[in-house]
Amino acid sequence: MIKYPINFKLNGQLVSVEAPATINLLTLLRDYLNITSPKFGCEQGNCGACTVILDGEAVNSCLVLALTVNGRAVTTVEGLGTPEDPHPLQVAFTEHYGAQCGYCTPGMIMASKALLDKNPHPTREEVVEGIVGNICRCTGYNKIVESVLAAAEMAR
Amino acid sequence: MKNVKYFVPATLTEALQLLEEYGPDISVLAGGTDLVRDMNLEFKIPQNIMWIGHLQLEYIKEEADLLRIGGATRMQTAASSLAVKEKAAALAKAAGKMASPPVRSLATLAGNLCTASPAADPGCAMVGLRAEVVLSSTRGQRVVPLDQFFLAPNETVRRPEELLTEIQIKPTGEREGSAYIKIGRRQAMTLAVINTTSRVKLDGAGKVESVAIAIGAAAPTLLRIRPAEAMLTGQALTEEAILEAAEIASKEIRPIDDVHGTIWYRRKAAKVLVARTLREAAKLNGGG
Amino acid sequence: MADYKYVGKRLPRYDGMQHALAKTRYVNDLRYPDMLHMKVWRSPLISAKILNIDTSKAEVLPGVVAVVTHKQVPHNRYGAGDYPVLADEEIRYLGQEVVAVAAVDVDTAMEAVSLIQVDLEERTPLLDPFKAMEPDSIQLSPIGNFIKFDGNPYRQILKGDFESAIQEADFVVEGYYRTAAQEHCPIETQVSICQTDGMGRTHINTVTQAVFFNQGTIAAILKKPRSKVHMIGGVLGGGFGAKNDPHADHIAAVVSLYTGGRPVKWLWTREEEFVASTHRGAMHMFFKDGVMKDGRIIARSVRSIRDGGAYILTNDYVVAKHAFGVAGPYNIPNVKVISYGLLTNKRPTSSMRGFGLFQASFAFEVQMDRIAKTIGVDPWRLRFINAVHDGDTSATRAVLHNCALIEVMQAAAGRAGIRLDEELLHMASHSREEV
Amino acid sequence: MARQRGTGIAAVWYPTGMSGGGDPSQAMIKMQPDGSVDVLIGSVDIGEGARSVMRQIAAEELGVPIELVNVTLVDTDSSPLDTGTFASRVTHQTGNAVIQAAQEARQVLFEVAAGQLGVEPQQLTLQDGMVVVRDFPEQAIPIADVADYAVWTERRLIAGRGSFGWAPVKVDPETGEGEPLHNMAYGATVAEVEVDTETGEVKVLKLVSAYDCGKAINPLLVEGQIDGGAAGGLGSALLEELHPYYPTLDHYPTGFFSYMLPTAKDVPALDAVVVEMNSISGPYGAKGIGEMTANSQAPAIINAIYDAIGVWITDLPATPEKILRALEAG
Repeated sequence: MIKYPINFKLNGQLVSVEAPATINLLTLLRDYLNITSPKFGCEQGNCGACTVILDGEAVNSCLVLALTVNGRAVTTVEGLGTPEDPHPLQVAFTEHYGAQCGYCTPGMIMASKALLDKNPHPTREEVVEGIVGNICRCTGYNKIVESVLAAAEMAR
Repeated sequence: MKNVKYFVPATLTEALQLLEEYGPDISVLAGGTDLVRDMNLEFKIPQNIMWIGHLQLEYIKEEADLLRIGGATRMQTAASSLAVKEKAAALAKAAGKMASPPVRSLATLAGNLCTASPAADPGCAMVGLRAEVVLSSTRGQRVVPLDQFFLAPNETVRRPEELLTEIQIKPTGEREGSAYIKIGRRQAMTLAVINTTSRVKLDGAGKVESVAIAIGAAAPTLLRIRPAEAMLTGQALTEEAILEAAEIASKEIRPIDDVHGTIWYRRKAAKVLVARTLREAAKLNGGG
Repeated sequence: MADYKYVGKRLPRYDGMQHALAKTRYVNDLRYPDMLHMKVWRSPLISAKILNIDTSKAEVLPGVVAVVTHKQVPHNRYGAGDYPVLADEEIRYLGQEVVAVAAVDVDTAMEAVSLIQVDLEERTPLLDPFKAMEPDSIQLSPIGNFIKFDGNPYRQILKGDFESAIQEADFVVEGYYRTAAQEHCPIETQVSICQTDGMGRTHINTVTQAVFFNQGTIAAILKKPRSKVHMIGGVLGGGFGAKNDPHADHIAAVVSLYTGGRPVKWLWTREEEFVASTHRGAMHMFFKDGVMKDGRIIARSVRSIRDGGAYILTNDYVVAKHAFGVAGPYNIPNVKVISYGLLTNKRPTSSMRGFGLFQASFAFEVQMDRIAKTIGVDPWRLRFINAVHDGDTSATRAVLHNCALIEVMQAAAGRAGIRLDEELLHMASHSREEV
Repeated sequence: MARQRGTGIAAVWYPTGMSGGGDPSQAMIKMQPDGSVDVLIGSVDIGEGARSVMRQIAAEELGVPIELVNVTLVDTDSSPLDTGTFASRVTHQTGNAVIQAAQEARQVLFEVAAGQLGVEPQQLTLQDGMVVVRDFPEQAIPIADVADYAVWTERRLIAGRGSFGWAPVKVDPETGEGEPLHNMAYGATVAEVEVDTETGEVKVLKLVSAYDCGKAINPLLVEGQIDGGAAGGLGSALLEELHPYYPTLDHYPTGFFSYMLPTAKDVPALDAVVVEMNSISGPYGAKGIGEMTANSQAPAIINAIYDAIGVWITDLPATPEKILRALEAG
């Protein structure tokens, strides 16, 4: 199996790994680098559970060919906050009940982070537009939107 | 699992040479939202993949009477570009309605055109805007009007050795406007059940100087509705004329029944969208 | 102790921060050394007789560790005793599992599946539940197409005398209602990791919503006592009823008997969820109500037919719960309900959030508005004057306690800014005897 | 271009637990030497918050700070049996089992403390993490000290067992007479929609839902169930169909690109009202509502569509095509 080198920044750290041209970024993260926060939901680009940030943009990692991240920067939830120092989004999702089963949460948080990085004080409609690519079957989205708005407020 | 070779050409010239050498056995990867999804679902595993994301093919250049958009321009770039909003409003709207924000930050205009989905949002807008595409190869370039570009779903006139490097659109100028409307099955992240683009230019007397109407999800390829365009040209854009054009369009299309919609519904909805896009375009939102 | 310390408090979830930090480990996040991966051969036909299963090529493909058919299943029946773990004699639905393959990686498992040859003799499928009711219909099971309820081919509820009451009504309002077949769509698909150790104990990381129910089912399939089936669960990415019946656990458990102690993981694709997992069956409901001029509903009959899919599973439970509640939260003296569950060549139906009463609620609440529009009574008033009170009896003549239909309507109207008239605002659900 | 608005309502009910009863939940509680508590339940958490609810109940019953209470995941080697997380049964059945287990563990705790304080167990009560002699607040011992003493000195296991469920119910085969459904809970929804009468598209502008849960153990989690149900109900009303050409399997969907779930844009800003009436059988008066909160929106939306354009769409989902065909049929 032909493999190619990938050198990229993962959550701020330089990572070197070899992978074939047949796998997507979700597989690279989960099966090669044991980063399990992005989740398999459909691998069809339609649910957002695999959302990570690539060069500042929220992307479906299942639609990105792994090799193409060479020389670029990927951020996942693992790079966001820690139990001792959680990111405002993580505090807000906890306090405003933005997660029930938690399976879509990593993707939701990365989409929200990408949104807040570009638009620190979004309106409710802008938050909805920012997470519209992330499907949640449990919450009905209401408390997720409120969590993101609360996180934006915290950062003020 | 088959071995798949991966190429990162240093320059556009090198990329075109690879295309010359491998032809149909090499897949071009820019946004990748179709190619990688097909690989995930085991539909189509290419033998060779060529990455062109780094070849500076994402640009929007405004010239005197031509909007030149790089093939690798991503949906979100086109959707948020002031130049496109002003000079090709339908494309900005359509690019913003395609799939979801994360997909729009990956998917490219050229990739969307080469996938040749009959329901493609940006594709429908570009056909309605009478866009032309530049196909580059080692032997040079040729320019193909978009309504002659599509042959069938997933099939275009692009030869294996050619790369779609640029999309050219005549900006909407004086007394001219364009509009795109889509009916999906939900409010976002949905394929078009039916979508329509109109581009209208009026003369000094308010008569239709030129008009283009494109409809998606209504035939094997994106469709220009010539008979309706011919009927409108030279006429005043009255409500009666608009409804007549819509009626013609509804009969002209050849939709199918599928999971997204039925023939019955697509004919009904096409009539409504043609009328609505004509009215909106007639508001001459292009520098009119 | 009116004010409690913790009860009634808006505390964050116990695992809220864990979710937000993505530290919650789901079954698909678990890794074991030497873990094998599973794929299954699924029927491309809707209904067929199985003539022959040839797995010879798959068995010799390098990297394949186990190829399992119904022959290797200790006890190949579960559910109501009719559902094969792996299809043996026949195919009853598109996508039904026939052969399971465990290999060193997913690609090898898929390649092995492509080498399997199953000879099928196609049969005409039975897809329409109404046709399934006809005497000369294709019969899907040895005991016919009708789901049984204590021996009856229907669940019947009788209260008072519908036939005479309907004659006395000022209005008779009829309605047909159909709810669609739906897929649960939890964002986490079915997944299971099974390992049978040297002492024959089978360990299962499961996403089931009903761990002990499945432990019992799998113990019977493996012909082992429950204590030899060790299931670890508790965290799942959404259920909605999709994860009550076994999907991946029971087949992966059988395969783990033949992998020499190596753990085997089976992750369903999203397409498999749509093609072959349990779903909410479509339901057809025919209402006929007798209503007086003042809006009192004195008679309600309901005939319902559930499109039950290929096997029994929980069809009897869903249809029964539907029948018990379909008359609605209204004090109707004369009720006649007859509900059927029919087998069809569709993938099995089972529980989905609402369990027969989603369907019932849709029907009886649109029927209420249809009555209101027909007899010219305000839709709110119609519901308030028929609402159940404490001490009333349900259609099964059970005494009702802690009723609250009136109070929830008052609350919903209030929050929606709808001004109900005074009479309705002063109503309460407590017993009619209490002044 | 005609956009018509309409409002519709629906009111529903739903039982707690499996119909016909016979669906037990069991729980065990054990106290560690430092006074922290492990609650072992057989119910999994499918996102509705079972572990959070049981933690609040156990901490309340045992009078220990909630930070010291752990609720285990489910492991058949250690967890007692549970029928399953469905039918709105976990708060009610498992909640009652946890209360029993906590009361039994508390009794052992009091027996040990009684020895230390030289009083009868019945004289003891719990107050802010302390075992206290009723009416003599100065006579008290921290729970942690009693737990430590029990383990190392008295060699007593401070633990408790609980099991709850209605007995299996027999109903008459012909008439259904009996009590198969228990502890009914109630809900109502007001829906507002806008219908495009030319394209048949429906947009839900407003969904207000009020649900009676007897007593909300955690109102935030109850609101989450009402919100989540609202999105589910909206999907059933307008979007979700496994057999577009029912009853055949033609064009059946195979992914999220062809089976439409509600996105964040499809679901309007939601209003969830938690109504607390009571339940004679529930823990602290609680009823279960998790399974029912997706039942009231579909009828309310269909009734709102009738209010807007005067046609009954009684075959779900109410797709734009069904709406146009109904408008044409007049």
